[in-house]
Amino acid sequence: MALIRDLPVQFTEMLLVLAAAPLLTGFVRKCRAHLQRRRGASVFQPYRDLARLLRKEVVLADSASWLFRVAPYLVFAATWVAAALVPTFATGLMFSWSADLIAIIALLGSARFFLALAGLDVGTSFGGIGSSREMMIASLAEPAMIMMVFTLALIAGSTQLSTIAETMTFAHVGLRVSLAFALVALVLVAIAENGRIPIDNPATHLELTMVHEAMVLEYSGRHLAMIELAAQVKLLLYLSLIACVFAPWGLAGPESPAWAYVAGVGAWAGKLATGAILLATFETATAKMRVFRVPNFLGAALMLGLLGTLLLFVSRPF
Amino acid sequence: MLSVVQGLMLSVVLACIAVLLAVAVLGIVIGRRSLAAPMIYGSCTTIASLLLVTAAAGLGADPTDVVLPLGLPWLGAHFHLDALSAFFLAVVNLGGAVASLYAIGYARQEPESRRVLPFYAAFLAAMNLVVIAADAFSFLLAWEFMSLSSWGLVVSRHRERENVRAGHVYLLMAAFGTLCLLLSFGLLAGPGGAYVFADIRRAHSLAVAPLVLILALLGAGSKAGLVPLHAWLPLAHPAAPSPVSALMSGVMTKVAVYAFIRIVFDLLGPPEWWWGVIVLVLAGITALLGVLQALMQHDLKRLLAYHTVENIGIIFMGLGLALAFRADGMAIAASLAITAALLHVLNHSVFKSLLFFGAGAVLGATGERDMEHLGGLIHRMPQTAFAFLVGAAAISALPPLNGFVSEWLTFQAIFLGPALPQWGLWLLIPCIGAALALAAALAAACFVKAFGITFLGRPRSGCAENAHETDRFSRGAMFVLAALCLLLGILPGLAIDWMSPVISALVHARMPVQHDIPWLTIVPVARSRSSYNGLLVFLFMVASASMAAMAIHRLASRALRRAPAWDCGTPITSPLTQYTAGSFAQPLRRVFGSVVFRARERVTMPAPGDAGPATLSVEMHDIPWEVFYAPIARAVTFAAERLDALQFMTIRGYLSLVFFALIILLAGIALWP
Amino acid sequence: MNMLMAHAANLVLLIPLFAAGVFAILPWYRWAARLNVAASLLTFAASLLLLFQRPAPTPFIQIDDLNIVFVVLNTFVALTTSLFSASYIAHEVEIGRLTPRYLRFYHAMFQFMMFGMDLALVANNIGLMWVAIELATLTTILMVGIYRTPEAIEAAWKYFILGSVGIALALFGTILVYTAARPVIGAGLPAMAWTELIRRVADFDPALLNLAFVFLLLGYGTKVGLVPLHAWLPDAHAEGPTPISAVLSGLLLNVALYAVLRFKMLLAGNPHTLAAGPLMVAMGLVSLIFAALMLYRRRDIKRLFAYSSIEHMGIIAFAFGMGGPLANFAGLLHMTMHSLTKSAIFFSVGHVAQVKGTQKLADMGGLIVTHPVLASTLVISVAAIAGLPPSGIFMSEFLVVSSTFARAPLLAIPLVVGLLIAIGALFLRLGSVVFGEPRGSTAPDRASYLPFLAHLSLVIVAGFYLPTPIVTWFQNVARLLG
Amino acid sequence: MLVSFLMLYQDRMLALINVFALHAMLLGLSVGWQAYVQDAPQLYVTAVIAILFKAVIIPAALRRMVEQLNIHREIETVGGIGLTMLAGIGLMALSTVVMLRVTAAADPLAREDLAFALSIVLLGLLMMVSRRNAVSQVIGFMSLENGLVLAATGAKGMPLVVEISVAFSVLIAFIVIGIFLFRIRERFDTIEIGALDRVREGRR
Repeated sequence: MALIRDLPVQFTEMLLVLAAAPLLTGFVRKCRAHLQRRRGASVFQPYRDLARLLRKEVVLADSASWLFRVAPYLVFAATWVAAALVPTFATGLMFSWSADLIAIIALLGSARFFLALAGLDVGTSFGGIGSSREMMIASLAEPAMIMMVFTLALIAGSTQLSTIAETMTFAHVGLRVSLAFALVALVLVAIAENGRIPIDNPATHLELTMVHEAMVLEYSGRHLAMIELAAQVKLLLYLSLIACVFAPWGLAGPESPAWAYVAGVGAWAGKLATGAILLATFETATAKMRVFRVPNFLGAALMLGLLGTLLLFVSRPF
Repeated sequence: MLSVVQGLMLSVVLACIAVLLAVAVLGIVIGRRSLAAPMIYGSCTTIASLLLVTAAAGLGADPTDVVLPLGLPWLGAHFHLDALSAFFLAVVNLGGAVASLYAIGYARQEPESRRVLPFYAAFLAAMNLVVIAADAFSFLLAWEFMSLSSWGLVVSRHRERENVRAGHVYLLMAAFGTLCLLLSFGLLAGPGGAYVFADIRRAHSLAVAPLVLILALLGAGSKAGLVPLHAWLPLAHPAAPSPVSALMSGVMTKVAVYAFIRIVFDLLGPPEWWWGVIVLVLAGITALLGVLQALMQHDLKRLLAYHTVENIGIIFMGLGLALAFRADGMAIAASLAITAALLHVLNHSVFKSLLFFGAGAVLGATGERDMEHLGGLIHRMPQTAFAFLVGAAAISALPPLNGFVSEWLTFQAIFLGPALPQWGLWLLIPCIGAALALAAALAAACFVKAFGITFLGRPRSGCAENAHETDRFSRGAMFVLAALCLLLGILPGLAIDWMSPVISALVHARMPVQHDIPWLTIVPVARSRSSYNGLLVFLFMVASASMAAMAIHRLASRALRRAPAWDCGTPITSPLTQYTAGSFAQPLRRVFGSVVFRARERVTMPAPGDAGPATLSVEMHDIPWEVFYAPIARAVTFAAERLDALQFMTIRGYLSLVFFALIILLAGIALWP
Repeated sequence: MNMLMAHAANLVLLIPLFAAGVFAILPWYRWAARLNVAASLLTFAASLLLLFQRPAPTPFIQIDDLNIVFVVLNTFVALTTSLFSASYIAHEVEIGRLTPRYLRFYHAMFQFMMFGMDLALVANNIGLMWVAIELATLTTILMVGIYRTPEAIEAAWKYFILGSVGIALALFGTILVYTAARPVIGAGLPAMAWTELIRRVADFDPALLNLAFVFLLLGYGTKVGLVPLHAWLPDAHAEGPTPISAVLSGLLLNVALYAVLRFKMLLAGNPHTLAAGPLMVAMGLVSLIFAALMLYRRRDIKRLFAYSSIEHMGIIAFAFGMGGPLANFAGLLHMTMHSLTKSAIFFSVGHVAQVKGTQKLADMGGLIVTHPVLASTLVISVAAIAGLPPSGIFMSEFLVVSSTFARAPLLAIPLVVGLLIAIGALFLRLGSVVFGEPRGSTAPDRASYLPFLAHLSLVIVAGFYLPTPIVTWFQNVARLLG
Repeated sequence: MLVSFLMLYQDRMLALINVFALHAMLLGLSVGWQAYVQDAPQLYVTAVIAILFKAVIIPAALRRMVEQLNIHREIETVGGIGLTMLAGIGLMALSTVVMLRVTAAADPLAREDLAFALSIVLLGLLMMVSRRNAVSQVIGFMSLENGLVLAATGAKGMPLVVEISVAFSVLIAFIVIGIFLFRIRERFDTIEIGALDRVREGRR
């Protein structure tokens, strides 16, 4: 019985994520354009890009190996699976217990791993720059993320996202300093991981400061489409992660009636929209920073996470 | 019937070890023959796999004892096969069997074969002996014999000076470790000389327990490679022939872990909470320093050796947590922590052997260990590349492979830390968590570098240009291990259940039974708390990846055109323009190096109009070496210099020495009441 | 047969004496080597007889658990050494370092020295023992100087002066012991007989005994080579013919040690005397660490191992000084193993020096390439002497260290440090000799491997298996030593 | 006793040898006296040996050698004579103290004897240490050995005294031969021991 209900829910969730991701990116761009007094492309532009890329043929560098061709699919799959594990509009989804927050981080990690390898594969200097910087950023972002998880796990007594979300909704966690720290840390990490300003600029090319774009420089056609889509899914993933942890309202529970799910979807869309607007504003407000100031940026995130946990320890009732 | 078999197991093990020793002797005799290598490695493979089966089967069995009239005359040599021994016996022989298989193929490229053969078999035998020895004397005998035989393997290529030096440092550290263990056993046994483990266990309640802990930490740590006792490891492991490097890194360090567990968890009574603190601090430093050092290496095998240091750190994190939990009577948590540690022991031995095999294959195909001269090997040796990739993904803790599982369990154990009463641990454990996370992330970066620079890109030298795929034995060995990486990754529950007797024997508790949970999920403590299902994640990824691929190939274009690399429209064909290992690591060196290695970069630009090249020079310091080892060496040399003067005295001088000795003693007599 | 049994002890003494006489007279030297071997063989057989039946102690001769260990060891090493020297000295004669005359002289002296040592061991009379030791010393001095090179003469001279001073001090100690014993036992021979002394020691004047022990320790300690009395040892080892180095390290040091032990037992017998143990422990530690440090700067391979002998004598003195069944057992074991291993080392070193034509460490290298067998035996024996398993020395060091640490941790620390330093130095030098690119001549060696193979196999077997009779026997002795 | 001080004091080789002869002579006489006191005939032998060998032959030999090597010159001591004397006095004090403490029980005669013997031994050693010249060292050694014989004879009824003294005489003979050996080898124009050290190992 449960299976019959959970399975479709899970799959709709996954498909929904897939479908919504480009829209989100488009929306963010639109917002930025408005903020910069431009009209900007349509919200649906990303879909068109993807479609066009998919239709184009792949131009493969001579020195590219099989890994180069497999990587996009792996990256996409890993990201997508990770997204499927995040309770976007409903907790206790069917697969939610098959992996916890750490596993999600690790999945994104493996996506990044293969992307970085692909960057090195062709043997161009740009690819090298991209992957080496990407790994540098990641090697700081991941621990910050883990520390954030640590904080949550201490509060919720679990690393299971659904459980965390439920605790956040129903239990009276109350406002905590460490939670605030965790939130900030998470936001910083999210910015870094998605290669947004000020860490990286998704809109640039031919610029030595680029990171993510440098890695995928050699990609074209359907491969590029996969990677783009993966990136968009990742952005969505992070936004909904923040949403479900720090604004867990309206999430449908395991046994809630059908309308609850609809409501959940609605709430989710709302959260995403706000998140996108905030992100756009932030990006327009700040400027890209030098690569070697990034460690300080992320070090701050790491410190915040650690501080949050320590505070939690100290402020623990005994 | 079953009990009879179980009773026989230890005898079987001993017989196998005897055969191994015989094989070693055989190696001395027929070492020069061309057939010797296949024969000996083949027999090692068979014996080791036999031992592996025995151990795997004997894990659940009741402990059995055998006493041989050897060793200390009035004690005899005691051997004991309990769950812990069986587990490590399995780990040792898993590595041993696969390494021997690999060595059959590898032997063709081994110039000093007859210097390797005898020591190889002896080395295997010694490691097996260590894990089943049950009295201090035979334990240390086997332990030191293990060091000696591996020393023989390290210096087998004695013509390179640095190999001999590596061997020397190694032997010294080994002797140091042995003496430390010897002292700790001396304390455990007491003046009466009760060297049998059983008696020591009975004695318990030691006032000197902390001292024993420190000594065990020094002794086992110096073999396992805990910072700052790791100095020999990155020297010795690369110097040995590749299958032996795999054995030393993947297996011998585990034997050291065994020694630590045996002494601290088994022989030494109930722990204090701050023991955990010591171990954890060391472990954290080890993990971080190990991985950072690894990042800075360009020598493939040395990089792997430093990663061994890092993983040993992770293992000891688990052990330290287990100590702390056990001290506070949290049996379940302790069982979780130690399971994580043991699982990581198993996993690390698997993927580290795999990686060393890969490095050995590269070395054999190109004659190069320096990554800066490699590249593009994925085209010439695709199978090796694939196996190495699996190993790299596993050691970087990427799901759904096995490395992730054990690190995930370690994280779970860390998350249980807050339940501990001591505030010292509250402050420490989050930092350990951060260290672990950092280490994992850096490891990923490091292996992107290792794999990317070695196998990807375009060849950076002629030897990489015309490399060739390695032989089939080696490939077989690598694929076996790669398959194990995946299996242990997606079915960890089975492994956890398999090793549960060990855990329950050590901490009198065990993790919840895993195999009856649907979908083979693993649940450390409670379902609601956390759970991980490697199998599902794996299926998921495969499914979605293939779905995406299929959909695209069905609906979208399938066209593909080869063209020269674009590289922003300015492609430079020379492979020297590629990113090198050094340049890949440069950002991280900027970030961490300045603190950890006191790294200094100096760029000298030519004057405007000067056509000369700009140079970038980097100087780095190996802090542990400079802080701990160099001073000792200096002190000894200094003392030797000074005392050497005594060599050149006149006879009269010597006479006066005698004279004054006499006077002093007489005065002593005169003043003695 | 019974008669033979009865006179085994005398045989042990008479055979060497007779043989020495024979060599002294015999004009033709070709047979000398074989006769030498034969004589040593006979002596060894006789000493084995002693194992089965012990003659009752006479005023001059006594055999008990303690000295029989030494006697058997002594004769055995003498046998192997004579085997070794047969080939070694022959080679020396070929290359003209020695003339046939000296060869005869050598063999005569060899047996004569054996006689001295055996006498010293079985003597039941402190005076007789002293005379015997002096005899052995003088003969070894002549042997050390046998090459007549300035270095050799100088070494012999140094050995001579220091040795005779030591002897003199020992004599004074002996006299003092007698003076202490006389009031109790009464004048005459019995007052110098071990059997009597041990029995009545409780009533001696303790202060006098202390004084005596000081002199004896310094006197015989000079022979043992304890720092700071060691000065003669390295030169004597380095400059003499290698068989003599082997005998010096393997036997003479033991004999002197035996004397010290005897007197230590004597002191232990008297409750009011100062404890001899701490004194020996201190000297042992000093010797150990000093010698270990000296190892680093050696350039001459035989000097290197001479210092290692000092180091091991230090360990042994330490063990006996600690006392107690475990430590004493370990001391005995260590002494036996050290004699065997060290003489084996000198055997192989002798061959190495002969094939390389030098003793300078700097001029040898890559031995494993040029002479695999010699190199591997050298490696094995050095590993054994460094206390790495499987070798009996590992067992003894295990016992010493662990038992000491359980009783007096602070004493064990310097011991361990010294051992570490020594291992480091030994393997540093070993590496430079055995590994690396071949240096020096690659002439094939016509060595007879029998002697050191015999020793090494004994040592290695002892590493993990000691037959019960030997163990019980050693344990008795350990108990005897208290 | 005093004579040994005289020896310490001496600075000319020949004189030194003469004094040593005197010393040996005294020893012989004392031994003879002891023999008379203990009416132990074998001690007479010792006495005779002492007188003949040490008081006559060896000094003669040494004299010949000294003349051949013509080293009548000053004997260079390490510290000045005065210093050596002071040290000697210190040693005397030490030995008497030790002996008095030690042999509280023994009868006065033996005690005196031992005290003398010990101090002579120490003085001999001191002499060996403080003189640079081989001959004088030999003499120091022999005086030391005289002390031993004194002690040996002092201990009543000690057996083997004869043998021991004979053995010792052999030792002395060896030393003398050794010195001749050095003379034979022209490599060393002097027999100063310091000269030997140039051939030592580490000095390459």
